[in-house]
Amino acid sequence: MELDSLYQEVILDHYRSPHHKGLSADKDIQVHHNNPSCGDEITLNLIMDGMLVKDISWDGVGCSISMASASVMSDLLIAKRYEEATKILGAFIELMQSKGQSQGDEVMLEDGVAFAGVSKFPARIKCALLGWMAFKDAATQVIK
Amino acid sequence: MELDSLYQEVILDHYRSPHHKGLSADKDIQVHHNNPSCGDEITLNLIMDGMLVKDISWDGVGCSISMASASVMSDLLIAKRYEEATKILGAFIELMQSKGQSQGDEVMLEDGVAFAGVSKFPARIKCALLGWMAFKDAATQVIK
Amino acid sequence: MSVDFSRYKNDFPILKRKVRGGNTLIYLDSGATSQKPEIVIEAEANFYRTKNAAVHRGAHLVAEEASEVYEGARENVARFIGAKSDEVIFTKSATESLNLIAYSLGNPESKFHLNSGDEIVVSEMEHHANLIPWQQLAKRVGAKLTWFKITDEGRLDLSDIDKLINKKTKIVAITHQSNVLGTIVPLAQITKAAHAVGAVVVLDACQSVPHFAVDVKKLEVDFLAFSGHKVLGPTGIGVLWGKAELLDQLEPGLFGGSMVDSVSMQGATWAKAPRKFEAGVPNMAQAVGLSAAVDYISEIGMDKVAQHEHDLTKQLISGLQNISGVQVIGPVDMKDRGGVVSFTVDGVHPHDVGQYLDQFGIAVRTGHHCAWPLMRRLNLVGTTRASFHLYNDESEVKVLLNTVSKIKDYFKVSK
Amino acid sequence: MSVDFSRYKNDFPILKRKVRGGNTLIYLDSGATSQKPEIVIEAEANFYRTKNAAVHRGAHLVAEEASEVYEGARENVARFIGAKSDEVIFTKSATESLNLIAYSLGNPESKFHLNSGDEIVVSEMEHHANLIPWQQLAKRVGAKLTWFKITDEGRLDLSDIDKLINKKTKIVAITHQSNVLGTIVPLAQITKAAHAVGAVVVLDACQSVPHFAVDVKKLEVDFLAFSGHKVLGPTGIGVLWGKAELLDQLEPGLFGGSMVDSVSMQGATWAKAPRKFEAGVPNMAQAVGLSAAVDYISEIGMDKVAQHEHDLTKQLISGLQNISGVQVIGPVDMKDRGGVVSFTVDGVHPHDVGQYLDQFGIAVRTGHHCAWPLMRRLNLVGTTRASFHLYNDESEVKVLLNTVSKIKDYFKVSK
Ligand SMILES: Cc1ncc(COP(=O)(O)O)c(C=O)c1O
Ligand SMILES: Cc1ncc(COP(=O)(O)O)c(C=O)c1O
Repeated sequence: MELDSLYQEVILDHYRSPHHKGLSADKDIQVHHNNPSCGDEITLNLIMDGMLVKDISWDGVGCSISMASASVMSDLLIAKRYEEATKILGAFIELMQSKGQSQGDEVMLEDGVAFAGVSKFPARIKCALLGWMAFKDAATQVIK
Repeated sequence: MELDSLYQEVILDHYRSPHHKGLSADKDIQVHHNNPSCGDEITLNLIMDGMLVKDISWDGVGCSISMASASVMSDLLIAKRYEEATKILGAFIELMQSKGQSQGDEVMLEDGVAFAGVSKFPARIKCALLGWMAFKDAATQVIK
Repeated sequence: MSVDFSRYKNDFPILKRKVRGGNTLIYLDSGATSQKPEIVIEAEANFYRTKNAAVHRGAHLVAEEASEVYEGARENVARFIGAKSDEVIFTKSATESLNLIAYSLGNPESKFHLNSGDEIVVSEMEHHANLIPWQQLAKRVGAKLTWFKITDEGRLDLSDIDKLINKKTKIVAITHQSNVLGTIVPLAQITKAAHAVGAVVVLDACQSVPHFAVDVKKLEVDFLAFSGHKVLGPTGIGVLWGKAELLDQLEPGLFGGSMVDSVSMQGATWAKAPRKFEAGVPNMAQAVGLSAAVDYISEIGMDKVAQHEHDLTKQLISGLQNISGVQVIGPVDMKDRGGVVSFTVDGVHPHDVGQYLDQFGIAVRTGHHCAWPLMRRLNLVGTTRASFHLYNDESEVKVLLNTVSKIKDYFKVSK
Repeated sequence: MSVDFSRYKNDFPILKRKVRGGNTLIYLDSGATSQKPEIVIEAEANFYRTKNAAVHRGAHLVAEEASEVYEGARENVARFIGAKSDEVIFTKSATESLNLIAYSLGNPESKFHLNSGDEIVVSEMEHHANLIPWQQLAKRVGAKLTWFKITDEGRLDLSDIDKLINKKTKIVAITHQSNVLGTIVPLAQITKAAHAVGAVVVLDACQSVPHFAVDVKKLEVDFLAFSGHKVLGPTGIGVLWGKAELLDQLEPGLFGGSMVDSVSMQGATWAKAPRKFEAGVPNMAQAVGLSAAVDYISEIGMDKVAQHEHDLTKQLISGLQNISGVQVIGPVDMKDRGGVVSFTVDGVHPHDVGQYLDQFGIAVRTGHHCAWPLMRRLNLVGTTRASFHLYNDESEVKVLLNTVSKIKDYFKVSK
């Protein structure tokens, strides 16, 4: 059924056992983002080493999509150069806006392609983007 | 045409040559009433002699209906006892609310029956009542 | 026995539509907004087709007719809540109604108004619309906001009412029925305490007026607000009702045309209520639509509507209690309880619960329901909420229960 | 030559109806409210029939679709006035728009706000909706209200602009086109002077947006307000547009659900604009109706609408000038002048003029047109006003002129 395209096995796995959840003791910056219409919240710690994303850790409450997406985001962006991370972020946003027309670039997005189905559920796109936007906000603040 | 039932000859006569228009020097009370939706205004001086309506004079700006009605009202109520004036007022209000179903009591209302047609034009009823309501307000204040 | 409600469903065009998965819509989100019968839709449309003109202003026939139906709508809505016509003010929504009254009560030119040091009492289960305007008013005038707590079963905790409502209290603003828990508040005790100290009671009747008979004379509140869109009426229309003596003492909160007695460049004076509170060309078509809605529901009978929703609520609550891992949030006994049922599913976020139900055509609401402080109090991130109106039926409740029972399996959450 | 407008008339169901004396309605009161094409009526009705649900809140398909069409309406209306989507706030009316912005600018928590001693500039020809909110704001914060005078021809008198708009000026609130005189104001001079002293310009565009192309980027104003019901749209919907940078700095004026970032019992923080300014379940069906109206009129083309109304106005003014005892109130040359024509008939009160016209099916407005200070300035008790929209035509103007020419005879007023 249609719903299975939203709740891919990969997503539910990340939801039940999220990666990089639990805030690190050290951090360059901490940001807090939320989604007032559904109450989802995320706190994200970022450590940069120059232009290298050294560590991301996060904590939060939210639906499976938002939590799994934060988990996948951390996996993908840790140890990437800022420029590369930005590219991946861009690709993920593009996937979200594809209205079900894109499969996503598996080489670049890895587990992230599991979120392709979200793009057919407009109300869930902001869930999938919550963690990513927190990262973007944090990184921009550290870099500038 | 329908309009002729509103603009009776009697009304237009009173409009062109209003009676008791021009404020008296003496007064027991002066009231000012207006009709904010169309801007009509009336100022009315009342002199009572005990329970006798001794004099009414007024000034104002407004449409033919409101001015003619104030003129007829003064004619009718001056020299009446308060109780009688109240009865006439009641009869006039009843005529206004009759939705074209009443001719009015010519013995009691005299020229006032010319306003019978107003009751078919809901937006004009408040015009016809402006002077009468000013009298009612003034008299109530003097009496109590 | 109660009336057969099945025939009413046909009156609501949207309930025939197909949604996700090819399913026919099962609309269980009337707490957010109700659906509209065709007769209401047509009343609004026909106003535009035959009587549209600016009310209270024109010198022409159509304007007269527009004024007649607009004022007729006011009389009709007044009758519906047991009020006098001049006490009914049309706004755009309950939210606007509550904000307007807060502005009026905060205006130092109002004969009855708040001063620094005065207190405003609300409750922990208020909708944001009956909380934030009072927070803001308190801030503006330097008043203090205090609140009733709630018990663990989701009832209003009246144990400290004597402390809460005291000589400093000027306003008690309270919901008639919680939009999350379904709790109906014990109003008589509150109005008695409030009036004993000279405070006014503002009732948020958003979740009561659409679902059971409300008579403002019997309630002994001073102001009451509700939205048209939840009572089978159009969007863009709300009601603020207030006691005539009080409306008389208040400055308006919205300023413009048609609400004045006279105007100069230096200042203005006001017309009498309700005109004083209705600045501008009003939402005429929506008032006419609301009037048709009130006719429609009155024809059926509010008591029957209440009974019908009561039966469905009972069926839903007892069904949910039989599903393992499902918690009903709010009172489970049916006394003083309306047709709004919140629940959680262990291990599955409400948003995911709602999404799952949606796949089967079931429309519910999830999240904090604009009652964030209540969620914090209950230690919840949100709930899934099913809420009824007269067009719902037993079979829909059965489909809901059956679908809820499969959620944990779908999300592979251990029992 | 210009387009043939006759075919549009058919789109407006009300224009087929018969009124007093068995006459077909000649609707010349669009300055008060415009009529609505069937396509707008149906857009609103079909929203209820197929997509009605609370926007931004539901976890279900219908709520998603409702959000989509509501936000689509915002984009569409934004495009219509050359604005960014996030700068368009839906209100219930221009009156609400103007009051809201006055509340926001008066809130000491707004980064840009009025202080005691600041000045607000309006004009003598403002509609009450763009006058009283500023009087009230001035009173609340202890600011001073000053105003542009008007010339005897009914133009804005800019001779003292340098004194009026000075370093203390924080707000200049002005009408784009007078709803009584038809005068279009020289905006560029005003915005230049206002911005030079750091003041914001609030434009009352009620009589401009419905009648000629308005592009907020070109106007260089900071806020703009208009009503849906005058631009062929539904009642119960208005627009407040504001520059993003400014909206960002302002506190909202209406508080409740869907406009928050987070809420506790103690206080709340706000979402971003436009959400911040739209508390509560919005007037969704009306936004959708307005969007349809904007599509309808854009399809015809605002420039063509303006040209059509210009032609009718010219015909009417020169016709009135040829009737003895009839005075046109307002500019008689067509430069910077819109399709609103006020006039008086010697010896006949405007109310009686309007009543006479009504007998022949002609709907006009009479009285002070919610611009009482302007009437005082002009030494008039009121005027009779004919105002156009795209559905009017030459033959209607002829009937009006012919009927006006007989009024003095009917009321037996000497020449
Ligand atoms: C110039 C002007 N400003 C403001 C308004 C107020 O608009 P509304 O009554 O739709 O709020 C009007 C119309 O009545 C108007 O013509
Ligand atoms: C209890 C309660 N109060 C207030 C509101 C606000 O109503 P509206 O959004 O229609 O203004 C609602 C509904 O959203 C509600 O359920």
